Amino acid sequence: NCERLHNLDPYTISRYSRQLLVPAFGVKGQENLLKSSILIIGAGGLGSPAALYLAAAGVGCLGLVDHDVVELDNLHRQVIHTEGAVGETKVKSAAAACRAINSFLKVNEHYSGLQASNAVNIISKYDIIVDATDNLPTRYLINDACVVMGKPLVSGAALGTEGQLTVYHHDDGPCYRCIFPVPPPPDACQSCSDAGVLGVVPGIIGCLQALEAIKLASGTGEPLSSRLLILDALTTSVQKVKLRGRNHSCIVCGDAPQLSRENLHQFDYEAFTSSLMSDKI
Amino acid sequence: NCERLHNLDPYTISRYSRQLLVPAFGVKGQENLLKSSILIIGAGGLGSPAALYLAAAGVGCLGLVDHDVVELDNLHRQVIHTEGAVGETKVKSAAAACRAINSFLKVNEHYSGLQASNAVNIISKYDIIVDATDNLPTRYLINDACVVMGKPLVSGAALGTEGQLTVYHHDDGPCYRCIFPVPPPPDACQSCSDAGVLGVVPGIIGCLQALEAIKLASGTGEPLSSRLLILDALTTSVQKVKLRGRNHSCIVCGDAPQLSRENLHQFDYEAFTSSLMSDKI
Amino acid sequence: MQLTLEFKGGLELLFGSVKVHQIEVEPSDGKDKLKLQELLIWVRNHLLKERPEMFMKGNSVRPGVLVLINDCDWELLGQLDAVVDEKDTVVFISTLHGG
Amino acid sequence: MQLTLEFKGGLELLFGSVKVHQIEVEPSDGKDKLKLQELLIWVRNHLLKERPEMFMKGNSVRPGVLVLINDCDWELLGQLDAVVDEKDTVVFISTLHGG
Ligand SMILES: [Zn+2]
Ligand SMILES: [Zn+2]
Repeated sequence: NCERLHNLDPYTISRYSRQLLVPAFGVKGQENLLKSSILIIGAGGLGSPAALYLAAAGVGCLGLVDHDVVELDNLHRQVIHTEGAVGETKVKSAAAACRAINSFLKVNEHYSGLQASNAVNIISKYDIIVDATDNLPTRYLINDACVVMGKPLVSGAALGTEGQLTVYHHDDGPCYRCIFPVPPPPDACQSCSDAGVLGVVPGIIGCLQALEAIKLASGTGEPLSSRLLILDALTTSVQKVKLRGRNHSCIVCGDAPQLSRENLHQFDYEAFTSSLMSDKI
Repeated sequence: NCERLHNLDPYTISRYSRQLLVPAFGVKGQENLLKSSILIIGAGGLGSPAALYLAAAGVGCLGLVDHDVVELDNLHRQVIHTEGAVGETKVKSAAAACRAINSFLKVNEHYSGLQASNAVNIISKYDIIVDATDNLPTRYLINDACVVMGKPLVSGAALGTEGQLTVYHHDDGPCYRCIFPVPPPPDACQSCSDAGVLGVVPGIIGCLQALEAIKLASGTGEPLSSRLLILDALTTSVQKVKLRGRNHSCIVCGDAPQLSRENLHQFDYEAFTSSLMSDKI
Repeated sequence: MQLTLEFKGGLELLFGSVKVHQIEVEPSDGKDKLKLQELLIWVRNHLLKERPEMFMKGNSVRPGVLVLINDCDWELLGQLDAVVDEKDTVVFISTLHGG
Repeated sequence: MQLTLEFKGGLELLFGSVKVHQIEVEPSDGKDKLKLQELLIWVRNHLLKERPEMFMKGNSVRPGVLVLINDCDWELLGQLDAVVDEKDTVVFISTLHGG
């Protein structure tokens, strides 16, 4: 009689066979991934490829957060949504696409969007958080909620022909506030709605976010902690730079933090950044 | 009365407004893209994201070539196909997904796959060719057909946790044969079927192929000619290296070429590479 | 001293939409190295085309701008006291938050 | 002479699955530069663990392997006659064709 060397049934082995063959990933990586839960905040330009690739790779549970509906001018970059989904909520449209790719996946649909009042509660339910949002106050909120709940944060951003990627609050690396303790002036903040974005740029960054989340969830490779990846699509140049470490006087991840899971809901993120939690004007 | 400054109707302007706003792309870039025709050879790991992003971005005509059917072990990386498409041809499944994203797109379905006998004819119909295949003889065939027909070739590859990207035969840059005049020994050729691939790696490379094709088609930025991009997903490192120029004694793009559109169909690509035009064994 | 300066993440709009600038700058006191403090003033006086408040605040860069010297965060190198040398590359990049 | 050698695209399997090697090698004739010809022999004798025919053919690399010296194709630098210097990086990478 054969010893049972792993917990994968024959269907699962067959389905994921091509990545089980990758030595650095293997059976252990797939087992870890199947047990993991990942939250994607934002089902737009970054969230579309992130959700598709995480669903396909075989994560156990995928959470999707967004409060918007699909609009025609999203379709040039938000490839998880079809023309037929225009007018539908992004979460419903994206969840259906993920289930069509992988019926074994558990998908949680969070229609309310993320606010200071619900962030800690939603984020507490997942192992890894993917920031695929489009505005500054939500980025600070997600960062703070991840820090107070002890979750690694895969952060991606795209605008015009440029993209950025890093992993915050992992392995004693910095959080978003360590790097940007003071928000930029609101005039300096361009969103995709007012400055535009070449659709495939969030495609590349969203795929890279899925990669970082898969590495974190499966225990494979080196996540991009304390490093920032910078993409210039016009020249197809990718620069990886070394970031500062954790700031011991950071108000959220420092040694004497002012923000906690108890008081985070009282922080006024829109006032702090002088901008709204939506890129709609 | 208003002067007509461009040929985009209000629906098109609205649909692509977010990328019309990108200064380096703009109305001219979108107009060029809408007039362009792009052929994707291979509707698998690389072809899935390439097709989704090219369809969404608004190319005029997309050709899809593949002779395989969707299988369960494709789904971890070939995110254009759903569980319901298992058993269907990849071309039909991918074409349906592209049309659902963009009903204005013309999609040509080439079910026969690419062989020496039909390559010149198929490739002649498109402006830009994307090599998203999985085997060595087809890569030489695509290269040769692109050179004899004067088409730029966006070449991507992925295996294990690594990926590679370049643009061949563009702007006096090298072709595939300039770099690799002699094929590797067949034992050195690992395919995704026998060596495996982390699903999101072809996702990243396929998106980058869509980016290069969009840049070529729209006249935006600098295509990756005479440069090779190398991705190491385990460390999220991307290296861009300078390649040699066109080899004047290359048998296909050199000054006295031996291969031409007339005799290419006689070249035995499987014998030349000692491997088959399919990664199935 | 020859330096390469790059402006990214939208900052290039303040510099005539040019992302990469090859510059020649001499340290004022005849030394062979240049402090970032001094480089910032040189950039403001010689390269910056518009809206200086979108690039600088006080004697440093505005919040939301990262400064990278040879692929390394300037915080690790002394910030305004960090020094650059012949052929170094300094990148000024604004954080993005679009998606 | 200190060099960084990297093996990619599957070639690392011939080198104990280690991708990055920091090596110390002295040019045989006491010069301060090393020809790639000499480096290849050193690699074969000191680092290569198995199947030498998957790495070399004759006195060069096998077909399908690119050699990159400081991010540049060795064809542009003289191929076997290209020279490396202190702290240079040489990458050996096999072309991939999976998708
Ligand atoms: Zn912090
Ligand atoms: Zn050639």
